[in-house]
Amino acid sequence: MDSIKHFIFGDFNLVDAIPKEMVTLGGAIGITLGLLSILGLVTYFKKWGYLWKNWFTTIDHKKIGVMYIIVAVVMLLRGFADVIMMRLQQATSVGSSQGLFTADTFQQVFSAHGTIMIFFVAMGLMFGLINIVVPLQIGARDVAFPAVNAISFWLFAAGMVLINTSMLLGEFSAAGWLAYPPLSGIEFSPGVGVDYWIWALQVAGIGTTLSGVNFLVTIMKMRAPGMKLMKMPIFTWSVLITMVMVISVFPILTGTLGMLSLDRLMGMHFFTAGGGGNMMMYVNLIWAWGHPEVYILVLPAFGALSDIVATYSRKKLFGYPSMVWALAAIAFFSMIVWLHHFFTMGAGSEVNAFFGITTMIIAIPTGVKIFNWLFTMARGRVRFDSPMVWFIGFVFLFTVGGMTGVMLAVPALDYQVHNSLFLVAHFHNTIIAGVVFGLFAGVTYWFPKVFGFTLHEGLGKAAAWLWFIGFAFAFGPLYVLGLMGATRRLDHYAESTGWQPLFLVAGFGAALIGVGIVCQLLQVVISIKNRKKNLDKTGDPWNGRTLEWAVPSPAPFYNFPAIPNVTSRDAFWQAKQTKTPLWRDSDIVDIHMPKNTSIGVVIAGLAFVVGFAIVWHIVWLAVVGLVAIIVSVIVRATNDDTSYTITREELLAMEKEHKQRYTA
Amino acid sequence: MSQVKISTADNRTLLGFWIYLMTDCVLFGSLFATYAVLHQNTFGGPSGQDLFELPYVLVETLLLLTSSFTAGVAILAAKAGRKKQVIGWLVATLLLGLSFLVMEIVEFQEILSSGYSWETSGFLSSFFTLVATHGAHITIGLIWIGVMVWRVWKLGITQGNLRRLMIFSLFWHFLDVVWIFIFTIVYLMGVIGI
Amino acid sequence: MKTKLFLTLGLVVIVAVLLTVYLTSGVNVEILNPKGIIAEQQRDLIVLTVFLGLFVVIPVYIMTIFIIFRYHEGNKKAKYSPNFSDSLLAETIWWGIPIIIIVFLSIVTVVSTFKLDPHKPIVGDKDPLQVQVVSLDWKWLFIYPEESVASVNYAVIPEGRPVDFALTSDTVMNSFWVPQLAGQIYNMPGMITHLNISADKGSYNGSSANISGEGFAGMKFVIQATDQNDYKSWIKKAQASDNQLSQSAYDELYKPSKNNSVEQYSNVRDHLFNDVVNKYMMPDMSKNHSSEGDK
Amino acid sequence: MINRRALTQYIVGFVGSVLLTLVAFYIVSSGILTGWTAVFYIIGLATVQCMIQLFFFLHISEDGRPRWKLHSFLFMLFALAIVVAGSLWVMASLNDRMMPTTQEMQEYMHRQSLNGL
Repeated sequence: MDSIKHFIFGDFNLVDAIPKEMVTLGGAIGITLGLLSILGLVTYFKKWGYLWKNWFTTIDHKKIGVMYIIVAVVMLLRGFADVIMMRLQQATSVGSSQGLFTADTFQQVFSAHGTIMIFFVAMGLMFGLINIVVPLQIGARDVAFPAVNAISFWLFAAGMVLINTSMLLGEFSAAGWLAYPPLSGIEFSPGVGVDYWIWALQVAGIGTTLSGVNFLVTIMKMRAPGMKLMKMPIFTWSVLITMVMVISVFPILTGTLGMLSLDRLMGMHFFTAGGGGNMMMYVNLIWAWGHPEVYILVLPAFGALSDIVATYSRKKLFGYPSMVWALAAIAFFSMIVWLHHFFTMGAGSEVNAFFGITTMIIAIPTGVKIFNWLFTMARGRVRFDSPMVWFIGFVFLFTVGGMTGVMLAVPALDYQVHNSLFLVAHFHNTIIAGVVFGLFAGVTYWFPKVFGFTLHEGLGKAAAWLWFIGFAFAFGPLYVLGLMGATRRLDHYAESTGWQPLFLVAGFGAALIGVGIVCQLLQVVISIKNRKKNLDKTGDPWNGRTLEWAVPSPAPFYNFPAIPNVTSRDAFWQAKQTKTPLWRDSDIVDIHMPKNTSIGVVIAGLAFVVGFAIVWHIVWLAVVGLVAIIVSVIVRATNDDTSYTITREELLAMEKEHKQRYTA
Repeated sequence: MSQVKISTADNRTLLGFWIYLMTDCVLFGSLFATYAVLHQNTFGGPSGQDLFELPYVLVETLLLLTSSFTAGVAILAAKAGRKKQVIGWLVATLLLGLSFLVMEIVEFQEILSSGYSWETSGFLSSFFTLVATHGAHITIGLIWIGVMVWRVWKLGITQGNLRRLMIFSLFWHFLDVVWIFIFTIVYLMGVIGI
Repeated sequence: MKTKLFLTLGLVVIVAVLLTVYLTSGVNVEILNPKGIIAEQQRDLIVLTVFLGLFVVIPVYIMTIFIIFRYHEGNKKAKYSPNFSDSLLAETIWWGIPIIIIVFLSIVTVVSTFKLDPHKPIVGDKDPLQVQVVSLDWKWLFIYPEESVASVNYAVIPEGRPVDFALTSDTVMNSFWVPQLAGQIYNMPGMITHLNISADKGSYNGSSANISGEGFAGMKFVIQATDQNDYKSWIKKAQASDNQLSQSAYDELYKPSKNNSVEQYSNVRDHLFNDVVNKYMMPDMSKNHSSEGDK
Repeated sequence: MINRRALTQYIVGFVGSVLLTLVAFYIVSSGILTGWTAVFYIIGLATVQCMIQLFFFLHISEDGRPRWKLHSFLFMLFALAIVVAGSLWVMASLNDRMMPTTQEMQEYMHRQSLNGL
């Protein structure tokens, strides 16, 4: 009897799976109640039809972008809950007291924090912005493969659901956000935690690779006529280079996670201590993907800031070619530096020296970009709306992150501070001050283009200042603690170390950031409440320079009635200065738009089932899920009727209606 | 049958699939890099020289090469609009690919029956994974041929079918290129013993 | 906008400086007060790189503040030239100067990487003392092969004499780090890494810098550098200790345990360190730790 | 009718590939070359065959302006070369500094056999 039960349910049995630890159980109950109440509300207001038709099966790149950002914000709250737990633990778990959590729970919390913040918040915000903005900036109606774009988003969402299921059923990985073997091997992490981590990242990672292909082809093939590469907006340039990096390195993540999973499930010896495995190869491969990944996150943020600074300074971007070359140089060098993550593993001095030098070289193009932004502001009329306030915070804090990065690039110095809180403070400096501030500025800047009204300025600036000061108080002490010999990931430390006061200050800093996040949530709520007063009537609220501001806000689903012809850089600004329209009504012709498709939700649902089945070793369910995925791909691929036409008259009618909406 | 022309949308799909193939290249690259690092860790188990019989693998390689040729001719027949010839060459490709896959499974069976498996050593883990990943791609390709034979038989050579056939031929030729390096690095260098 | 910026920056800087001075006056910032030749040179590198870094950070801060005050939209006096978008001079400066800084830092990097290579023995009047370190589930085992003694979470070394730590692990990856003596190096099962240091007199905290499971936070140890005869007497005391580090005693020690107190062992089973390393190389004749039949 | 010129391209590509495969096979199975020289030749033959297949089967040259297919292939090759060559260089340096010497392994084996395990 027992073998049949094991065949059907694998290792899954409900009683064991429910978390025993009080805090995780509390979190699990909280999530379940939250989820049930949302489902209840939607059923109560009978919105399932609306959601299915307009959101679950949409292929509109703008709606998909909005869904990415919603998932990212929800995951930001989850990740920030982990921050509060870590700060409380490290502020109280001193000497005799064990703090609030056991070591195992604490290790699950920081593993989840790292994984969620990088894969679901930063990647989510980034792809959200990319989805919304890129087609509009290059004058296209949609991405190259709309159905694949839907699949990519829903795979990303399936990965997010899988990682959060680990809180309800089973446990999460306790081996850090990059789970080095042999700790993440089956011998030292026998639970399902690491499997949840692997398969959440595999599902989301495959979605990201598909997005890389999709946006690369979009930018290559679907630019408006006349928009040569060197006439593209700089944000689209950063996305083009980022997508080239995505397709060059994400398959390494897929391969490495696959091998680690084979080690755990099939008893293979890729990275095991004995059996002919070589754990150093895992560290090498995961960072060959890892370092380009953090540059994949930061380049779109740089691109967004370039567009923002140019618009708010009412000036051309300073040194456009130099900025493009700086982007390319950063992307090139980011692929030959990965060893600085394991200088201390013991490679030869010539190897360490080479990778140390290539790491320093990246600081040069990054510095160039900062000077170019400052000179863009020089001799301009700079208006300090909240995106610019985020930019000022970025300049002050990111430069410190750059300096500590150059310090960490020197191998002999890195031997001292590797895996210490100094390193933790450095990478938070570059990720929060760089990626998060840049993407927050981008979301505020392009918000009206998607929703039709601007965000509340006051609360936006308050949130920015709270993030800056909170950041200084949260990570200043961490730099000092790192120099005092405090390593990362400590769930307990001795009284004699004298670290507690600094951890208390760090806790205070985290609280400030918390208030900043509350301001951001308030900002959205209040902006929605009095959206009537902040309507963006002209479609060009910030006196923009690039094509996305040429269409009304919120942008119609077909974006441009006729594809604009572009003659120069900052196409929309030129059109405004020379008063030449980007397109004439006579150019409007019948257009083909892709139909909504449920392929994204179907494949992602099945991917979640396969992931869950593999985690709990339910073999038959994994096989059935995989076959179902293949069948649904075949059904979709052999379906020829995937687009519909909109006639010229319908377009003209819609355009007229847009104009009347604001002039009347 | 009239000559079917490739539209701009089709060109975009072909380029998109080509770039997907590039990502697959990098995936195989990471498996090759791991094989290169682990192939000497036999951990007391058999090495390449003990396991591989070159003539057997040569037949496999020639089968796959021929199936790549027949897939190419199938595309030419499709461009010329010859429905029966397309189905004929596709079935030939299917049979050649299937026999390649069967030979590979037989080779795995032999290794398993002599008491070794992917759990024996790092070398065998990376060998099985690298060759089996290629085998999995071949299986997907065979399913794809099956679907295409049915679609062409049912609808003839429509624009959609031609595009899908051309994508399939890209995929099949790409798998043959990957097999060249598996044949060289895994089998030939395994027998040389470097 | 301007006043807020100035106020915040001032507030943050003042508090940060106050905080650091207050907290670090009474407290030992280990990396910045090194007690070993290696750690001293690493501290000098920190000072040099911060100094070089400020060459870029300070100009950026000054320029940013100046530009905010000068070119905000309220200041109509400032020059407004919307097409001022390139200047060869500016480009050459901010490509050129960082390149020079980085070239200089690269030279420093190459020199320091080869000089401070943990693998390279330190040349001293006496030849290096061999100490073997095995990281276990959540404690450190120090083995003195010549004197055939061992101790847990505590090691005495003669001050001023070079010491060559041979490091391995019998469990997951760890990282052997004594901030006041030298940088860290990974311990990995099946592999031997080396760390060469020489220490002034004193007692130094060490820890594992790589997450190794539940007891990671408790993996603390102390390196005590004493003069020659204190070292000799500690060794004698260890040699006289009645618990011996036989294979079965080692198997007992292998079992996971947290926050281990200091222990001493006498006559260590010979080749113990090499067997711990090589056991991962061959199919498990004795991998299962409960193998009796040992002397 | 089937386009003659394209068919000859496929035949040339096919025959070329078969020949290169047979030559590589012969070099190894006959043992006329061994060790690194053999490896050098078969890698060369594999690369040539790869280029032939790229040109004749995958039509990498028939590419619109700008040649996206070729550029993306070359950039992927570049990224792949960095990862594979970089990994091999790094792992070689790590291994020869850390792996216990074969002599130590022999001693260990000897001690194991002595204990009759």
